[in-house]
Amino acid sequence: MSVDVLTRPLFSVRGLCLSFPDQSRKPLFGAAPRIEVLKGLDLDIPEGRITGIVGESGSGKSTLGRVLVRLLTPDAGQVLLDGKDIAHLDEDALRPLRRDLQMIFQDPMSSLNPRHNVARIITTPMKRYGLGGSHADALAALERVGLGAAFAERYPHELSGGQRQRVGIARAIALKPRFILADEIVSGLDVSSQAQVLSLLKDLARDMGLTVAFISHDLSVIRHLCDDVIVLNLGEILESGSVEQVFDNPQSEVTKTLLDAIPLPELDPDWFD
Amino acid sequence: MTDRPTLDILQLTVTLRGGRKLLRDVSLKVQPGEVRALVGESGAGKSMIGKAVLGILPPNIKPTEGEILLDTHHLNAMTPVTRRRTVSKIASLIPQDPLTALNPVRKIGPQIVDPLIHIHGWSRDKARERARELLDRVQIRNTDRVLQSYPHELSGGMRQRVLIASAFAPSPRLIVADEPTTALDVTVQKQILRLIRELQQETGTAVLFVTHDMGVVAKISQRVSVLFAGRVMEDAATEDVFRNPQHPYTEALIAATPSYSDLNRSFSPVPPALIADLHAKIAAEEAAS
Amino acid sequence: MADTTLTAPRSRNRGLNLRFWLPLFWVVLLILAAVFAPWVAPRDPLAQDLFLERLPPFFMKGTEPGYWLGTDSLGRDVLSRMIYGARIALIVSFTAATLTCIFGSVLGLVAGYFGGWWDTVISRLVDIWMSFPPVLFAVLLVAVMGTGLWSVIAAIVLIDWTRFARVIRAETLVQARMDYVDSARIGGARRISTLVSEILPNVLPSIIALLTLEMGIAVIVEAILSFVNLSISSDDPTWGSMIAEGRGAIYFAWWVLLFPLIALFLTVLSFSQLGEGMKQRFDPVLQ
Amino acid sequence: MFARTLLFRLSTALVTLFGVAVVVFVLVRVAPGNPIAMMLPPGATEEDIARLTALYGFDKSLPEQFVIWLGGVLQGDFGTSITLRQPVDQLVLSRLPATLELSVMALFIALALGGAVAVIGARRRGTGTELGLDLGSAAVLSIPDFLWGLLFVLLFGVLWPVLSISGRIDPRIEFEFATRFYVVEGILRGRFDVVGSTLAHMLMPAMALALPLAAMIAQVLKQNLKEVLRLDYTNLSRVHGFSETAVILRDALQNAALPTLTLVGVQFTFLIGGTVIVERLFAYEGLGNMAIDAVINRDLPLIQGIVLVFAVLFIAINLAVDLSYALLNPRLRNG
Repeated sequence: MSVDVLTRPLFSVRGLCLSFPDQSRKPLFGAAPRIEVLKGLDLDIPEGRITGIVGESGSGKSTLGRVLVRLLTPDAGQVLLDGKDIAHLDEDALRPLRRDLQMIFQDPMSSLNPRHNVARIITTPMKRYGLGGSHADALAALERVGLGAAFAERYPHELSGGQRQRVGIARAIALKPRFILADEIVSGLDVSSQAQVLSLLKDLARDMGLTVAFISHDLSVIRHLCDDVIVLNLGEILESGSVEQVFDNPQSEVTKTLLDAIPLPELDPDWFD
Repeated sequence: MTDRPTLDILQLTVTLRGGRKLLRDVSLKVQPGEVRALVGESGAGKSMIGKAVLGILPPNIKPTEGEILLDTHHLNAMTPVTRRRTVSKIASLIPQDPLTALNPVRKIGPQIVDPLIHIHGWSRDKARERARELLDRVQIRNTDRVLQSYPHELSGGMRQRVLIASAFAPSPRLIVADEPTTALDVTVQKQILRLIRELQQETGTAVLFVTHDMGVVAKISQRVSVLFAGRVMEDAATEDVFRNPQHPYTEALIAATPSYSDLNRSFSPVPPALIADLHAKIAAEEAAS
Repeated sequence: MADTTLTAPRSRNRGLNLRFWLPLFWVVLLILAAVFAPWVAPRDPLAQDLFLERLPPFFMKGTEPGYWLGTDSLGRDVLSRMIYGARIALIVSFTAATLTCIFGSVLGLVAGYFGGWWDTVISRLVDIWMSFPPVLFAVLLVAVMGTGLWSVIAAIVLIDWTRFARVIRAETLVQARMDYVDSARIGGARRISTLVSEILPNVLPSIIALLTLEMGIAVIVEAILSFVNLSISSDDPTWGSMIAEGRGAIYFAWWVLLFPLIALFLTVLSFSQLGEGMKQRFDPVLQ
Repeated sequence: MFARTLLFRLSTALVTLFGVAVVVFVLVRVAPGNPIAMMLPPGATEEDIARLTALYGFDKSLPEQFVIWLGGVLQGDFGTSITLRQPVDQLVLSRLPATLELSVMALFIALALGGAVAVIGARRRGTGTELGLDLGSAAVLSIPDFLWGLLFVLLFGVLWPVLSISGRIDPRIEFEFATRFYVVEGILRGRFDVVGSTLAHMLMPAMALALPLAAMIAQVLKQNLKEVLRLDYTNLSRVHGFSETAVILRDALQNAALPTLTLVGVQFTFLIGGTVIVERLFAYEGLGNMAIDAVINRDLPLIQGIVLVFAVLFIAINLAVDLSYALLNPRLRNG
């Protein structure tokens, strides 16, 4: 494959705006005032690479992610997938596309149906898209995320946090998608399982040629996992580029402050100064 | 510094109803003016230690063996009432989640001032004066307005500042900080850590700092206890732990903490074989005893 | 690879679950009594015998053999009337509760999941319905429709659907906000199939608990209607009509009130506990 | 924000009330049987019936009747009772105080009993005491007021006759009431024999009504208390040296009571609904007892009036609960 093919954008986002109504300031009659969450974003998600989207709480990073997989509809702007605008497609038109745009959620307990067992969680979407969905398919998907056959009959509450997140990954990759959105997928995990889940995701992305958007508040994790990074702050893009560029030579003050604020696991008597 | 530690925990065992031991033979000291970090993953029992000291364990968890010496007081030998009074005069708490650590239906002012009046016997004026002074010290502008506010009117970072001010207000000898920055953004976390360190250094208060983050341990503490499954794996000066960790689990924990500055070393999971070994060793010990 | 061991062992609750078995025992006993009433009942429940009126139950003096629980003011056998009364009680309770459950749960699911106008209309209807005192509403409905078994059942359905609609709507709202619903959307599910195959299994435990609760309530409503003489008909032996009669003759024959009252207590208590017990026994999440 | 909530609630309350009026109006009109024919002696002629039908306005079309009735209601005219031949509003007002006094007494009993059990359960959480209280309240909760009433009639009226099982006051007491609020008036005028007799008559029906609500309050409030008692602000109070009981009463109770309040509002309307049958059971001269007579006698104007009064009462209670929730919760109070 040539370099051109590799860096072709899967997503091109242009002028993306999104706001939510502020119910706490709604007048008696008429519409509530709106809070702008995304303020006219332009960005590309290159195909076959892992793009980190980073920012503090309130930066709009999760909202942006949910627009990409069209769980949310933007107020204005374009979301071009392979050059086709999907920003305002309705649910019926989106359904065939959804197979390619999968998502792994932050809270694996809430994102796995507590009353379905693991096999059913994995195979239900497969059957919907005619990609098999037999018990053997479930076992194969589990195998890919390093879980044994015994897990197929388990219910989510019988698993540990890291195992639940693996099931979430298995469900997503079972559809052989082109794109996976990973929304803060390790923020609820201990460091030991965090490293495992991240390296699993990295391996799968490489083996399957996936495009990944990895949303996180943790710059250290981004640095290790991602090829490119987009730094968001208050609904605007501060900077973007390859991780080397952004980490070694940050352009914006906010990025520098963010980097400085991370307590690294090393001795540094001057850190507070 | 004197030789007598502010807090001296000896062979503490804490048991869940039904007999499961959540802490086993935990010993550690916190010297005056020292920050002692307690680090471990979820389920390691790190929060239990602080709760056992302060006497706020859930009703189904009880300290069953060992001693807790707070200053000169043998806490486990006291009646609940004297224990409560003793602890409240010497120690205070900076809790984890600023969103649930302030009573939502009461104003900030009384929440800082009431304990000073009721427990420490201060006059209302003196208590108010102290509250203002401390809020000022934690860089809250508009002190009077904040004292008149309800918790929901403040941001998470502001609430954590209020809680720090409240913890330091009665000039305690020991502060238990229970993951005080886990719920905060990194930039706010740094400000809060800085405040705790500054106030601690100014007042010479001993701090028991509970955290899961080796990065935070490196920045804030002088000594550290590494916990695994309710046991102390390593107890050493923070400097030594990061230069030359003695226990393989400590080493693995440091290695598992992502660090953007050192791409070669970090991002390696705690080896499963190590965890299995540790569990096997613990099980063997249990069987032997 | 680590973290692939089965951490939580599958521990099924093997202990004897009294909250499940005791109520089940009573309900099965009732069903057997109702089905085999003609063979089990010692007397004809309608046979009057003025020479044997107000006989006390077996443990007192002055009883007549064979009339275990005594007789009422018309000399009818209390035990036989109770056994036949179980028939009507159970028919009303199963039919009315099932219909109420289906009707109310569907409305609750639709209001909670689809929201919008569906929710506005259904919630407003619930508000209006709940502004009526339920007993008065029931009495009024039966008065309008005329007495009889189907009127009683219809009255119960028309009144108590709000209980299901209200609770299931609230539960559905909670479930609809969970990530697994978004996850189903990501997996290409249609809205209706998300509702049926993702949300419904999570609301089902509440529906079942409400259903068994409603069975108990239906028995009570029937008894209340009998008590004000507006139920099936005054001749048929029902627990409610026995209670009404017992209340009237309370100073002369208190047992006519006591025994059906005990039956009602046990039945209502059993049905309400059965739901909880079933939840603990069959819900995968609680095992 | 507060004014906005108030206005919004008021407007929905009016819509609900209108809905109730429509439903009850339609319901009583489709009832079979001619109420006019029922009230006349058997020998009445067709002409007599027609005359009386016109007098009560039953000869007009349904929408016309509805408009006339609603117009009257808005001016305070609820029509005339067919069986009792008195204005409906007077009849309703003469019975309402009895029902209100009974309901409020039951509410107080439920709050006191349920609150005490909840606090004790929370204080002794994790012990056998809590388990016992849980099982007890689950059992009490599942038994409805009707059965409690019957049980009390049997126990304290017959087998151990310590309380009167019918009426509102001992008929031998001589006292000219200015209002129908016997308890309130008795207290105000210092006639404690009146108060005592009325309360003694109210005790059993009130207990029957109160027990299920008390059990529900005990369960829900205890659950809320336990959740609050896990939060860090109660831990802070403990570290500050307050005793567990002080923490419950000082910190936890108000926060736990807020979510309980909404439930108590809805349940209180159920309790008032329960007075209909419980009053019947104890031959207590309240609104509900009259309502059942009205239905049995097909007294359409009276039924309509009573149902409407109950609806207004229920809606007002829900409104009051919503507003006091907003007042007690600092998040909703300002603005």
